[in-house]
Amino acid sequence: MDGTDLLQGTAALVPHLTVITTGLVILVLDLFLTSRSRYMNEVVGLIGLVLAFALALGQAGDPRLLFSEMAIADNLAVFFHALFVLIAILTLLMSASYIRRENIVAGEYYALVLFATSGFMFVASAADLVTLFIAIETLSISTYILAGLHQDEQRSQEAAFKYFILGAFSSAILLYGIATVYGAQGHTSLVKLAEALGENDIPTMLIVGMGLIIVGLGFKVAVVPFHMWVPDVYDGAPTAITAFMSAGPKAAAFAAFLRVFFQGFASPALAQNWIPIFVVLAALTMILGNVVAITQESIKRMLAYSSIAHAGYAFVALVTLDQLGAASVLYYLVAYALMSLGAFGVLTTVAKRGERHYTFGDYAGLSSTNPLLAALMALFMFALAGFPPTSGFAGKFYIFSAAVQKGHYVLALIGVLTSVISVVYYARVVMMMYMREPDLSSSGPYVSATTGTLLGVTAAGTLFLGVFPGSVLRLAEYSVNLLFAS
Amino acid sequence: MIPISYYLMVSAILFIIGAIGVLLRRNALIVLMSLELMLNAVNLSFVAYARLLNDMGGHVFVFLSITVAAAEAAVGLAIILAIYRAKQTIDVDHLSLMRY
Amino acid sequence: MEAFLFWIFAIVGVFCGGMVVWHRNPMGSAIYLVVTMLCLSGFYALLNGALVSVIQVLIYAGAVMVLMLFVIMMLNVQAASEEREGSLPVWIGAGVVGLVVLVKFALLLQYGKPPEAAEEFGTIQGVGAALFSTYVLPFELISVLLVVAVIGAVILTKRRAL
Amino acid sequence: MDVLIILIKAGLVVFALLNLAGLLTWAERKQSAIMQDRVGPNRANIGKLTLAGLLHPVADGIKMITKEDFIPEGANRALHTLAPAAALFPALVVFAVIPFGDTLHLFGREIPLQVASLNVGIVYIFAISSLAVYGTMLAGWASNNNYALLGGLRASSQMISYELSIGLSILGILLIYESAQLDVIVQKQGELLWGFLPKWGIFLQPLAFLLFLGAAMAENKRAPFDMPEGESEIIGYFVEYSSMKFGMFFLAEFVEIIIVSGLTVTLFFGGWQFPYLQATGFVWPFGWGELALPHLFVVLMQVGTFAVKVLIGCWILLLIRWTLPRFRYDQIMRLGWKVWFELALINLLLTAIIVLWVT
Repeated sequence: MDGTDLLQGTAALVPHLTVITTGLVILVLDLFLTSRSRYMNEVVGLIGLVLAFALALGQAGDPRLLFSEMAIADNLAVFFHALFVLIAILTLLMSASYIRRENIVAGEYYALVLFATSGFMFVASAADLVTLFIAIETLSISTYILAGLHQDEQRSQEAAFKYFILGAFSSAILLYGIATVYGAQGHTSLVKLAEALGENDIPTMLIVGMGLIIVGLGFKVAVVPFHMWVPDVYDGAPTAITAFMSAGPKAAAFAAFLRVFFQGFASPALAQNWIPIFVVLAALTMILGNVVAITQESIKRMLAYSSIAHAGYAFVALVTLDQLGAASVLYYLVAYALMSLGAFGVLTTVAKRGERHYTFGDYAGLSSTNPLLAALMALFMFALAGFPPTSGFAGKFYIFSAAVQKGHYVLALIGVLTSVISVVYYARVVMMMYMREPDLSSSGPYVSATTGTLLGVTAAGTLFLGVFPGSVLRLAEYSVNLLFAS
Repeated sequence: MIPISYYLMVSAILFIIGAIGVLLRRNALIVLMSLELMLNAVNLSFVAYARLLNDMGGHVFVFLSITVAAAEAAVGLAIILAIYRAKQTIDVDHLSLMRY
Repeated sequence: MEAFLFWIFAIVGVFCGGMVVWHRNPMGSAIYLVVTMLCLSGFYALLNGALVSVIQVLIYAGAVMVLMLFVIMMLNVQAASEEREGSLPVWIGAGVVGLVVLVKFALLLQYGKPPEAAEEFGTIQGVGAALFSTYVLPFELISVLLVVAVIGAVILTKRRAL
Repeated sequence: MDVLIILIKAGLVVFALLNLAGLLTWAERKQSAIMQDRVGPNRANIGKLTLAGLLHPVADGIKMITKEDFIPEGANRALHTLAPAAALFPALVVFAVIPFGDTLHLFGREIPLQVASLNVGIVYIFAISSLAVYGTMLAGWASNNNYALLGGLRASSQMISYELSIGLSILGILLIYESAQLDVIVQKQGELLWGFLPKWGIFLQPLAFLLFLGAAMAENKRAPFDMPEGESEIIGYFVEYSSMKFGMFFLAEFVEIIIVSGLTVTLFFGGWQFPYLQATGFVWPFGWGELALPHLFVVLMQVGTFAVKVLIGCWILLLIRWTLPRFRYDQIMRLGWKVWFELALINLLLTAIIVLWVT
């Protein structure tokens, strides 16, 4: 590895570095800000992220291996980078008024969001299990801290603790899996793994390692039965961070799944070992997530279970191991990120200061106190339930058709049935908002300009993706092309 | 010469012990220590495999994973301290959210 | 000699590892964990990993566990719980499950004796060359992780003026 | 046979360390007496024989062993007993990698005058000395005494803080001599700079020397850094110890003085190198000729040089201890984190740049 390699590698990682640098700048800048100039945090963060977005798009092109095959720059990475930066931008918009209201330290908060984002980006561009592990750890540790940042709330600290224990537990399992794969193969490169496993016999230890990796990553995606941390953590964390967690780390974990299983362990001999496992996991996740969500009294917890269920839908696409499946995962991640951030955005405004108002009752009569907000919430609920013409419908449509094409009829059937079940609890929110009388003793929710922007963008995105699904799907298909080139 | 399998067996035993500790213990500090035990066990695997393969990569992974473990320990202890200040207990059962 | 040391380390290490999980008092657990880590360091030395062996002592025993002891002392939690946490059947059940997994794993393991170690295997030079050429990206990436950990440790424990 | 030689060397080193530590207790009392215009210890005797108080360490030893070994109520017996051993052990084993002479050729064998030549020598020293903190922490915790606990916390946070500066200041040495093996480092210090100046660490890394010495004294917990257990005013972590357990803490402190001195000499003052003395004899600079010496004589001279340097180092440490007033605790921590640490970092950075530029 000589100087030019180093320079080329660094050039390909410029989007990541931009995000990291922005985080560091905010960290230092925050020390010099007074309470009146505090908005500079958001401004600097947005500038950095928009720059990173542009730079990330500029990386599109032929796949290149960087840093002695530790990282890869290809279109899949570009797609994910754009998604992650978008999620970070939306999170920033949501947080701007939120953290001021909840009295959360601003500089560190934004810096951690940005560092976590850089972790997501490194996951997407990892070409080696080691890079993947370090990147996952970076994003995990950032999110543990973010979950505990609401220092006036004990629940926040407890959420951080629970997240930390189970996250670290899963990291240890993931690392053990990586060690076993290393022992069986003699290296940890995902690229070489794919080549080496073409024809040869599969060593048993490799399958053991693969199983451990599934468990480790399964915790991060929160598929059933590795989901038990999600409800409590999502419930206790600051709402803006819950939104971030439901979109970012989840998408990053799916990026890891794509990299490891569609790129590394994709050979047919190996795939026949993991596809059945994935089928079972996906089915369990969809059933449990949707059924338990019905029983929830808090909308925040309901959305937590809904996020588990949606991970299940995306998981269905992973069992196909073909281009349409991979592309529909990407599409679904974008769609879900927008819906989820939008829904949580509404939650932050209705929750009011101190974050106490999460029950269904708090949404009674929202249509009369704030009709626009109610309409947006209804849109997000319909999108999450999968009604046309929203992105939720298109996403599920692609996923289930990909599953049917590969002969997974049962899985598709379970998906459709559970989607029908899910209408029950999403519709309950809408009914609350439109059918009940408001509690007039308290003032209506206050929507700040930044939160308004966020809601507008996410709603527009949800509708756009639903009406013109082809646009993003084509991009997604283009991005995953190379995984199936051979 | 001891076969590498023996080392891997010790590593697996320690890993399982650590996992049992994480799942069954209720004292937050001991849970954290069990986590460290698990990471240590993985490191032993890495070193054993590195010796088997005659490859320095394994040692580098140990390096990185030790750093990760140190970072995790620092953050974990900070969270435990914060919880202790608020509730005067580190018993996992006394935390309202903590029902596995 | 190697076999003798291996069995010493293995027995002491596994026993102390078990005590970490079994001991009632966090302080006791911590001391047992330190001993386990020293045993692992011994294993690394047996496996020609001179540098990792010393680093294991330096970072784990010398820094991480010291931090842990420090927190235990600061909280000064005396022998926390009087009765054993969790019921005995649960522990036995977990033990049996663990044992079954271990036996399965043992049957799969078929790695024999290691080859002769290469010239610079495990030395500072060997590890350093790998760390700063092939693995330079993960190594740099770790720095982000450390910054995050520092921020977290500071921000989570800081008492704020309300 | 090889094992036997190593055991003999290790035995000799431990023997020398423990005896020197005993002697140092006497030297410290005499030194303080001289500085304070007193007579110092002079009473212990066998008949008329007092040996200028040299019998006091012996008497102290007898006293320690015969005193009641007391464990306070409610203390953790096992850890209370473990703590002094945990304090003394690292101090004794650090010396294993310090070379006290060049290779000795005897009866056709090559005997390196060093217990163990480790490839990771310096890292080994970091590792072992980082274990020293367990002794203080355990002693403070296991005594079931709030003052001891606070003392233990003070001591351990001080030790942790200064450990960083020690490590960083030594890294400069590592960069310059391009090895972590202490025998190689000493070997390279025998080379000459500009033809006449020995390449000792102090000439190449003067700042690192000061930082190392200061931080090492703080590690050692003696005045001016004796906040953890300032004998006269502040109750420290081993307040609940008596008898030989106390003696072990006391001994560890004095062994650590020798360690600090030995490390300073090895890293910064050329170890066993006598200026211009090569393996064959003296080679004077500026082409002033040579003076051949027999091998055994050269080796003896090297070992003697090392011993003298270490003794001078110990003496200087004693002088410092009796000269400087004590820091306040917040001053110690501020100095450690806000001055020492930064200076060490800057030193390392500058060294790295210069080394890169020169090569």
